[in-house]
Amino acid sequence: MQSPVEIIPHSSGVVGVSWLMIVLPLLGAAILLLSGRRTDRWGHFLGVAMVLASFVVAVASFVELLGLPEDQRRMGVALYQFIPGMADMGLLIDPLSISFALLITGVGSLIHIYSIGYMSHDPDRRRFFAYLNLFVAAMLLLVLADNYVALFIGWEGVGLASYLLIGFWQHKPSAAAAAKKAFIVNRVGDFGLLIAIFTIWTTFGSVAFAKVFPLAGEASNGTMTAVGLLLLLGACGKSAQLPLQSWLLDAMEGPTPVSALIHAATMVTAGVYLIVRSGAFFEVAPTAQLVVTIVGVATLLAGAIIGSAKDDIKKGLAGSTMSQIGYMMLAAGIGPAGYAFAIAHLITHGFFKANLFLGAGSVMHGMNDEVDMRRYGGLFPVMRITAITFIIGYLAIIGFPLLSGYFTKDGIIETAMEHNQILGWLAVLGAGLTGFYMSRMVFMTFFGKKRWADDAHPHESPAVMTVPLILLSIGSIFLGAFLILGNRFMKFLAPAVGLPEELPVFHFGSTAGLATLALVAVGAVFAWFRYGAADVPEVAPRGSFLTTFARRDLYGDALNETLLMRPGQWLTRFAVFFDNRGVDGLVNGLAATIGGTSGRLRRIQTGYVRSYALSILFGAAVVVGALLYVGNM
Amino acid sequence: MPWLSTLMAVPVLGAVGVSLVKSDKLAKQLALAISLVVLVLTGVLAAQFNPTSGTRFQFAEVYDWIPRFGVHYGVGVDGIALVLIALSVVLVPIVILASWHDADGTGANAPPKRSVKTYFALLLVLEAMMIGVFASTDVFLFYVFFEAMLIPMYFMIGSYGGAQRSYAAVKFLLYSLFGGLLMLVAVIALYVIAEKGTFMFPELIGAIQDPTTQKWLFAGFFIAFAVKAPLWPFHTWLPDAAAQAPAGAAVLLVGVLDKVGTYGMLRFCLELFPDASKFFTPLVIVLSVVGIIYGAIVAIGQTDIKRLIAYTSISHFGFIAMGVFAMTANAGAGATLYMVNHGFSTGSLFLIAGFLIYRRGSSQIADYGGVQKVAPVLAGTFLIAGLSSLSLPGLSSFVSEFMVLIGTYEIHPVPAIIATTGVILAAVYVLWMYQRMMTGPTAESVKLFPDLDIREKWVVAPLIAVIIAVGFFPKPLLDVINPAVDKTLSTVQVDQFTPAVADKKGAGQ
Amino acid sequence: MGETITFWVLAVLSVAAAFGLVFSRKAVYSALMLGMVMLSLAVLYAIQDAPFLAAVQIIVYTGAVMMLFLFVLMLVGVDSADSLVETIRGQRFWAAVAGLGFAVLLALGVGNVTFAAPTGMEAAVKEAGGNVPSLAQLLFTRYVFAFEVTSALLITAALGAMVLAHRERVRPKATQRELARARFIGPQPSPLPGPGTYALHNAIDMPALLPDGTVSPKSINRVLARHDTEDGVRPTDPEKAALIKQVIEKDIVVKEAPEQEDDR
Amino acid sequence: MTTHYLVLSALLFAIGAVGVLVRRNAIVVFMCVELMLNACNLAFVTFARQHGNLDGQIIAFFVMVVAAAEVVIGLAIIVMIFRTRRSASVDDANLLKY
Repeated sequence: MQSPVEIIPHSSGVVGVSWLMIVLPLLGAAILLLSGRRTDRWGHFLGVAMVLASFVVAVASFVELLGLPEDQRRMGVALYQFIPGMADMGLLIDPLSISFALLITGVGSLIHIYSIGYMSHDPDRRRFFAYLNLFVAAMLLLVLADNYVALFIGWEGVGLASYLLIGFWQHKPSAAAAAKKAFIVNRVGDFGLLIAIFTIWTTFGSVAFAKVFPLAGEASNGTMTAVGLLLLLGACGKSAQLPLQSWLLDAMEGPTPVSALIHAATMVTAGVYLIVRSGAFFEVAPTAQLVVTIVGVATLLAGAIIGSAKDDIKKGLAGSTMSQIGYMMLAAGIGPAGYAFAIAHLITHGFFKANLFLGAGSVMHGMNDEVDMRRYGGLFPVMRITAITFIIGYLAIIGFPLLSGYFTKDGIIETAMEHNQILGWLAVLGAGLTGFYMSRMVFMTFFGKKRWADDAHPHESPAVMTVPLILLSIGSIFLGAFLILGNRFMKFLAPAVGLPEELPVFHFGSTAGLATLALVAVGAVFAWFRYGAADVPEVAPRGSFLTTFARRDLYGDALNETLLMRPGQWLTRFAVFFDNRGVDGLVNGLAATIGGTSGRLRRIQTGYVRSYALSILFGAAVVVGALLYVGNM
Repeated sequence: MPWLSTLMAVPVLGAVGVSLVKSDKLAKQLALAISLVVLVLTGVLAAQFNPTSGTRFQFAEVYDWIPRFGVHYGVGVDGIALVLIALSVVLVPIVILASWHDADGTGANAPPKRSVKTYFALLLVLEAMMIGVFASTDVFLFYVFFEAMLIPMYFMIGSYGGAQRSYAAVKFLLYSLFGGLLMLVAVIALYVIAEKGTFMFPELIGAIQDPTTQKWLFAGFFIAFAVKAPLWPFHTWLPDAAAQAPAGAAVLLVGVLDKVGTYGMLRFCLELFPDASKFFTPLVIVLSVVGIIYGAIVAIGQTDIKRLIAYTSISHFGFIAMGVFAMTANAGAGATLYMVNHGFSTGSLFLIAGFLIYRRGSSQIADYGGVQKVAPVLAGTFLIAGLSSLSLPGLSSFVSEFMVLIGTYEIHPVPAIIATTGVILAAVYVLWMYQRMMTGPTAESVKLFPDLDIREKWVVAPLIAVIIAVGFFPKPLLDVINPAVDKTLSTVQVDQFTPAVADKKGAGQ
Repeated sequence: MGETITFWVLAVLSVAAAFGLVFSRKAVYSALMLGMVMLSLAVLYAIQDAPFLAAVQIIVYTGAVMMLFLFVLMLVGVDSADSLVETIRGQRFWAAVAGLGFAVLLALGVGNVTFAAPTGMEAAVKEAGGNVPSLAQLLFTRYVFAFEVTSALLITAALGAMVLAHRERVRPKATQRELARARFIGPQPSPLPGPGTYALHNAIDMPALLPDGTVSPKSINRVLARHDTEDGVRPTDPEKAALIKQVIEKDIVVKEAPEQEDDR
Repeated sequence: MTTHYLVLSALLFAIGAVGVLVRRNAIVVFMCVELMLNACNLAFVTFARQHGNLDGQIIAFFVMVVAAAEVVIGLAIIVMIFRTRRSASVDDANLLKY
């Protein structure tokens, strides 16, 4: 492998002010939150403007980066001392971070614009935009940070934004519960990340990427494996990978643009970013890498299975997101050969999944916020733009030849196949499942019989919503080919993550590729027979064991409940009881004992002067005896 | 100019003035004005403070008090004391403003009317004592302030508190006195055994060399501080006292008074008895870790807001004590910073909980629900305070908790890892409380809640501002704290850790 | 030899009297026993070259203090005897143990010491010429301050006794008018019967009672009795009623006789 | 001879002490106290002769004076108590307890 280039301090040009990318949306959020109802009328425009401005800065930085020779394409921007002697606030502008920045601000802008329409009837639209802006700022800090502490601030910042946005409709108890669950499950991951940072600090005496990565090879294998696994735990939390996947499906309680931006395109991919960014550690810890790939494959299958059984369109898409991130994890675990594919798939996935989610949102917008696909059907004629863009996204995700997903997913599968046959074939199987569940979704939604609710009057969404859809679908078509063909993206990323020793060559019609296509086709055809050609019942049939298994999210929640929540509740109850009766009881018992003893001792005071006199006489006798004794000694 | 004496004299004279004026309203305004004057004076003092100068205790004043026993009126501040004094003087005006109607007896659910002037005079007296206890450089003077602080707090809980106030006040007093008396014995023994003929702290450093003596004296000091802090298992007075105290008093109790315990551990236990401190480190760290986890778990199970906040504090005090006894530069600085940050974050939680209770008349979590819909600003500030309590990065507590954990991890990785699970539990107790109180359908009883009024916004705004500012830019505070902590640790003579893989160009940044 | 005999006689006497003091049921006996002890001690003082103290012992103790005791005893009730039942459990036993132990310990302590022959007071009193002048000299020189303080103490004690014994009047003294008023409002306006009679009432219409409680027939007023009989008023007491009836009949008999005589 | 006097003194003192402990009539108790004082006086006088020093007699004299004052006050108190409680038993005055 070709090692990444060193980070060069940089303080001029657009990159010198790249912190504006973060500060602008943060400012937007602050203004919107502090100004109160005064800015209700134009607040959403401010939110959009801030993200667009941030996008402009990102593009400008990107252009400046491209203008530099390849060995100078890692620029460090020092900002200020954060914790003196430990961590400084600084940004790292390199191909990896700028790719993310472009994705976040670009897709983010589109989703902001879309939200103007989607949230137009919500009285709290201003607050919504404030949270979205906050999210963009935190996400940018996450990807642009030049050290783990700053990264962690962004990491938790996006968690907060995710919490606020999932629970945006707080009056719904389910939304509030889902938000809390997301945050807490994420915290479990954060625990891993924190310990990883501690270990990095104690191992290298620094948390800055520039300092620690070059030293990775010198640390012991055990340490690096531990760091790798801990980082993976963090990544699992954020990216909803097994075993911390359970929050993502509940997170669909949030407004649909949130699901598109946070729970599909950007935040959930932060785990992949973390693994790729920390590639230097993983490369010296093959065990950790292996675990990453296993987690990736397990999740990609689990997500696909869950996605196949959900009737809620958003939950179906959430399962799909899990599955796709599983692909990215798989690629990220393979090493430098997979990094480029992981990130490329991440970017194309950002486009087509945002496209799909926004499309789903558009459908819901027209269907009185109905999310049950069994109540859709035959929507194609009434919302053509939504339907066509959705179908483009669908074709992209299942890997229809020449669309985005085809290139990136195929790249991952082939790399995996070279790396490990079992993983490769499992990934192929996952692709087949993708073909099935996505087709099922499209057929149930846009084709077949109308199964609408009586009061549903589906209609096409306004332009402010459809234009972002169109733009995203254009990305969904062409981005994959642009990134993958000629290893363009791999070479671009090289300064950040290095290059594999042997550059892959993309060839159409490889064994794995053909097998994938065949399986996808089988899945799609099967879906057509079940949900396109046949009538879909309006109430879900009981289904087989497997269906129930998938509908219950593979019993993930039940497992959490039995293994963690119940014992936790018992422990809490016991601890409260122990505190009241045990610790406090001990203290109060001691007090009561003293009180009781003195109460009994008090009885010696009979009030009879003769008793007192008796004790005085005894005392006198003792004194005389003592005097005699001492005198005789 | 005797800065520190002035700082103490102004609130004491102010308290006299407050108790003499005729109208309650004037008394409140006067109290607020006095506390603001103290704040400004402290600001001037802090501006003159030079953290890197060679003299350790600056603005020092030493006068004989009881020459026969070498007791001095000795005051002076280093970085640690300075930030804690700053915490106190910032919190007092906020608390005064927040307690504006606490003793009035007005409002639908307010407690009955009690003497307003006394309440505010007590607050000012307490402020003077808090400054005194942190500024003392004489061990005996420290002890005097340490115990005298109980008196105003006892009356504030016992006269102005909730239904169970006398039980809570007596429990608080007895617990603290118990610890204090052990400390008195240790202080006297220290004086006698050291044979220095003085109680001045700088001269007593290194005076006790015998390891057994050190251990006994350490135990005397430590138990007093562990009760005060409070560390598990000496904690049970805190939930009662904090739940029964009026919100303002609870802020000062948990925010400042309890810090005297952890401050004492850092200042006195470590420096006076370095060998004993090292000997007892495993025990203290175990107690701290138990406290962190235990406090968090019990907090999850609470049904009363104020008790819940009190238990979170027990968890946080575990972090602070762990940081103090990890005896690394990062952990020590983190623990000191934590003392300050905890004052602000828990202070704001208590105050906002106080606003809620003032509106509803109940501190039961189950009596609330859906407050966010009717009072979004109230809910929002409550969430920010809560997030600070769960040490969300970007808010002040994170910096300190992170430093404590990373500093502890340098030397004691296993306790640090166990303690880190506290961050998960913290998320559970804060967010579950928020979920139960603020979200969901609006409960009938909270339908008519007004949002924060101007006064309440002025109470909350500075706290939130400090929390966010320190969260993103802790350097000014750390620059003051670090030299003082380094000095302390150099007295203790602990080996600082070195990274396993050192950078060839020199480890660290 | 004379001293020894005196000592033994008085010692036995005083110890016996002391036991008597403790064990006699009646307080008056105790007081007399105490007097006995004091007198014995006075003699012992005298034979120990302390004539002044012997005199003071007799005058102050036996004369004044003992009289005071007796006065108080009379106030409280001379013949009141203590109950012999001990109310505090174990008190007597433990008191005996402690007292005996104490005495034995002291005696042991004293017995262990071997005293030389007493120095005697001759040398000490020679200068001033006698016991009393010597004591006076000491009292008014070395002990003058203590002496003055005791005088203050005595005055304080006198005042204290007055204050303590004084009974505060809780309402103003009743005037003659109020007393008369109270008497006529009360159940018996008339004076009570004089001493020596057993009557409950002092009225002419009521017969006197003899010491055995029976009615004295001589005391019955015949006129009134007859009026009462005619009006049908009869005493409720059947015996009294019979007596009255008898007296009246006798009266009639007496009356009838002259008539008969007159008739005759 | 001195020893005899002292032992007599100790004996009288002990008898007086036992009397204080076993008698309930306040006046008799008082008498027992007087007995104890007298026993002490005897010891003082004996020691005065033993040492040929008048100070012992002086002390005995003061004891007598103080005893007189004490008796006056003590009896006044007994009379007062008797007036209010109609009893001179020391066991009846036991309100000052627990």
